[in-house]
Amino acid sequence: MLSNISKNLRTCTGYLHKYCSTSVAAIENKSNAIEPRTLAFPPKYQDPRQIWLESLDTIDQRKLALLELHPAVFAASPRIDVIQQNVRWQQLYRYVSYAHTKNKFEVRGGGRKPWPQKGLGKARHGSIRSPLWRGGGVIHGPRSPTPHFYMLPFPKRLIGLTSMLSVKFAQDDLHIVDSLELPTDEPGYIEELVKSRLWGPSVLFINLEDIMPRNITVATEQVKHINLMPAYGLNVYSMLKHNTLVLTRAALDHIENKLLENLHMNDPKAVLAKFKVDQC
Amino acid sequence: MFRNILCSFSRLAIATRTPQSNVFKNTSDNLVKQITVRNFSLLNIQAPLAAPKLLENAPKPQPAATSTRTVTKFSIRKGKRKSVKAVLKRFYRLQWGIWIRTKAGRNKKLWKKNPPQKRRLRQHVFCNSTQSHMLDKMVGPYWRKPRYFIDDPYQPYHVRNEFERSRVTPKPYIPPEDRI
Amino acid sequence: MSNTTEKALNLLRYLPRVCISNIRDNPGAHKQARRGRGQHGGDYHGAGNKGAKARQSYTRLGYEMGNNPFYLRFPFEPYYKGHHLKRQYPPVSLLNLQKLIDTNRIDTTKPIDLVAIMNTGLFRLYPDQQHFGFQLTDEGADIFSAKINLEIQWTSEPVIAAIERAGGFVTTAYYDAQSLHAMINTKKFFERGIPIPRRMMPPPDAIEYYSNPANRGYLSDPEKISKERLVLAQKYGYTLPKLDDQILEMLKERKDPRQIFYGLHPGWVVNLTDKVILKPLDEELKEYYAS
Amino acid sequence: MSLRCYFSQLLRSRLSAHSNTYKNSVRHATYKASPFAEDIEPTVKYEVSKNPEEWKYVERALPLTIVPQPIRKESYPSGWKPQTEDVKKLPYLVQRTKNHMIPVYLQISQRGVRRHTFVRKIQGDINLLEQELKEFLQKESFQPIRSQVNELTGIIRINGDHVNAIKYFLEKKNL
Repeated sequence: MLSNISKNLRTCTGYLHKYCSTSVAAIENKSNAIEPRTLAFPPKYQDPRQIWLESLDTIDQRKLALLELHPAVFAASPRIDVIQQNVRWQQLYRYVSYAHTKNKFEVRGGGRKPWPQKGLGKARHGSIRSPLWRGGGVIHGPRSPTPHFYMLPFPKRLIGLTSMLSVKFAQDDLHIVDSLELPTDEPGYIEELVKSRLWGPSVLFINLEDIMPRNITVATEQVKHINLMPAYGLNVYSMLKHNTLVLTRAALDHIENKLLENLHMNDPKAVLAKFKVDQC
Repeated sequence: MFRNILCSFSRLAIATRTPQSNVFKNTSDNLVKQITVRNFSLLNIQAPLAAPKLLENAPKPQPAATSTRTVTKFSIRKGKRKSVKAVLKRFYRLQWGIWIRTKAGRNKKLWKKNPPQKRRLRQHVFCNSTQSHMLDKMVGPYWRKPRYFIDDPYQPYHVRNEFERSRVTPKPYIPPEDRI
Repeated sequence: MSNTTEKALNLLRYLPRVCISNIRDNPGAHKQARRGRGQHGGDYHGAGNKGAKARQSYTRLGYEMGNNPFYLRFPFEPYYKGHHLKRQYPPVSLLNLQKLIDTNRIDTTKPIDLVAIMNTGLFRLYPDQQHFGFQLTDEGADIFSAKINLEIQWTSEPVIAAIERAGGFVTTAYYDAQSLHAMINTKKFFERGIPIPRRMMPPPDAIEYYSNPANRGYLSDPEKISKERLVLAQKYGYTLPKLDDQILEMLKERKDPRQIFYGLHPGWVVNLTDKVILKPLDEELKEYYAS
Repeated sequence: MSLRCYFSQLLRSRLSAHSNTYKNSVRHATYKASPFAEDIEPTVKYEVSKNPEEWKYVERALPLTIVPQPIRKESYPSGWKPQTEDVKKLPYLVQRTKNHMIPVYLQISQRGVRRHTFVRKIQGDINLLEQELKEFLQKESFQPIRSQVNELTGIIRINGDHVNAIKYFLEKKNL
């Protein structure tokens, strides 16, 4: 409990520190080279959010430009209940319980009537392995293997992703970098960078392709709490697990476009249909 | 060979249970089917029968499998619920949920029934909601699906939006200025 | 101005970081599936005291304690006779069609057929349950006012009048189950990489309907159809509007009785990845697909 | 049916799931992305045509991936009206569904006895909308209007069948 409170204090102070630092940092004059983002499905009611485009070239923060984010993805209503359902689904759908108990017929022995029905003044029993007995069979016990597979409905997975991204953005845990290129490949550099920019101890870098630049891969090899992930691997559980989420510009475009297209999908029959386990 | 033993065995098991009254009626048409199936099934082609002696091997009366008219909650092979065909032979479901049926005795003793009574007997009438709900449970979802036949006589009766209780689509709203 | 989403997002700025340990689902979302085993869940295990409830011995559905049951009391009536043989046509109303055109879901600059209607993603068709296409119903006939070249599988006279009064054309065309499977999900069909099937002739009881010019059948004679258009115009008391020429070209487009898609002949194989069409050169194949 | 199998074997090697409009994120580690074992020679002669004219017909047959935006017209005979453009300064907004329809639905439950109207996708001041709705509906119905606001999901649930009344109310306020 105490550790939890101290961690929160540190993050709160982190917010305050960041506020005063943003006003002071000079914006790189290179921002005109980066063309502004145009939003597909222009938002009508909510105004678009803005975020700094940063770079990993130097340790301390360098802001290249100001990017616009679509409110339907990054300012959606933060449905904590749907986020929890996604987490529970991600944990359960791959879980297979191998717990196993024997029922009365599987327990060794117990075929013979232990004593005659009447006459001994004892209770009547037909088998020494009935559930009443010690060492007897179990009724309705767990039978192995029990899969806990189920598919969360597609709209819930969609809302899970959008609310998770909105929560990360609202809590200043979302950062956009132009690319994952690092000048060196020692782990020290990336750790120093994360510390100086007050990103949470655990960082999740999201890149569009699943082949990452060499330097960052080598740098984050040993560091367990800094991980790399391709855009198609984005999921609610990993985003929750890591404190900070860092997207490259290409990954941001891809993720936002894909989420918006699924929000305006023309023919959702295939997606809303019941998940066919045998896929034929 | 195996199939033959099986149906003879099932015939034997059933013979003991069914009451005598409808035994003969079932066997005649079922027996014919049994024989033809056995002759043409690939599995057991027998030598052509010797000239049939009429008396000894006259067809022994054995009842065929009786068709059950009750609800089977879990079938043997797939463990699924079965539709009661008896219901489908007597009733018809309208899409808004009610079932219609004919009147009992509409072809019986017509000579002593007066014309208004005969007219009432010819009508098809609604069942009440408890009966319809029971019939819905006795029949699978395949029979509750809407059907879109061409020139279907029941087509206008499948939608009944005049009554609040049987309305499925939202009520029309007449704005205050359009009201008379 | 209280905006719930903005309020929630502002609140999140001052709350500790959301992580797996500090979130939960709505109260009451998950009911305990546990059975009363013991420690106050035992005794009668929730089954009450004796009787059918405890012994799970309720009478079966429909049984009336020996009385002649309701569902067996009445004589047979062939209500469902031949229900699995008759062709079915799920309805599309003229009001639906007009709404699709207004909301730009259907492009009226191109001929509209079953593929265009299915591509809107708002209709379902199951050919394996004897659905042979859509029928056009006359709800919204008086407000219909779009110049379209429509191909539908079944329709009635007032509907034809409504479309032609608005300055459009309608034809009724028959599709067999295999071609319907291809048309319902065209992307999935093209990805299978098999040749486009040849559309079959209508069955005997449908040939008469589809070769009758009054129903604008696709097998009937075009001159007779234009004569029928005049007859219908007089009957319903409207004048056929003059057709302006740039859409006249589109309005004239028709499919060959063996064709499923506009512009694509049976036998062709469409390759979506290379954006290429493979056409058979074999004499025997060509003759088969052309006949 | 040699016809069918020779074509499908030939094509299965080159077909991928679907062509995206934006840069596709290539997956190097899956079965689909892995190259085909070996190429099978087709036995039947065929010609490959790249004619853009014919491809236009294929494009016409393929479905759209996104719901198209409605075009501004001077009249909409079907009675459907598009949403007004400047909604920024309104106290609340009932956002249109992706099919551009007003999200007001009738839910019938308890075997047809309970009929509730749902107004979904509400943004902005939901309580203000609820008051105005109750005021408007109360004029017509002799019973008191009972309603329930779910602020988190932006849904108002009203007892009774008022779907078309609410749609008229929203269109009148040109939402």
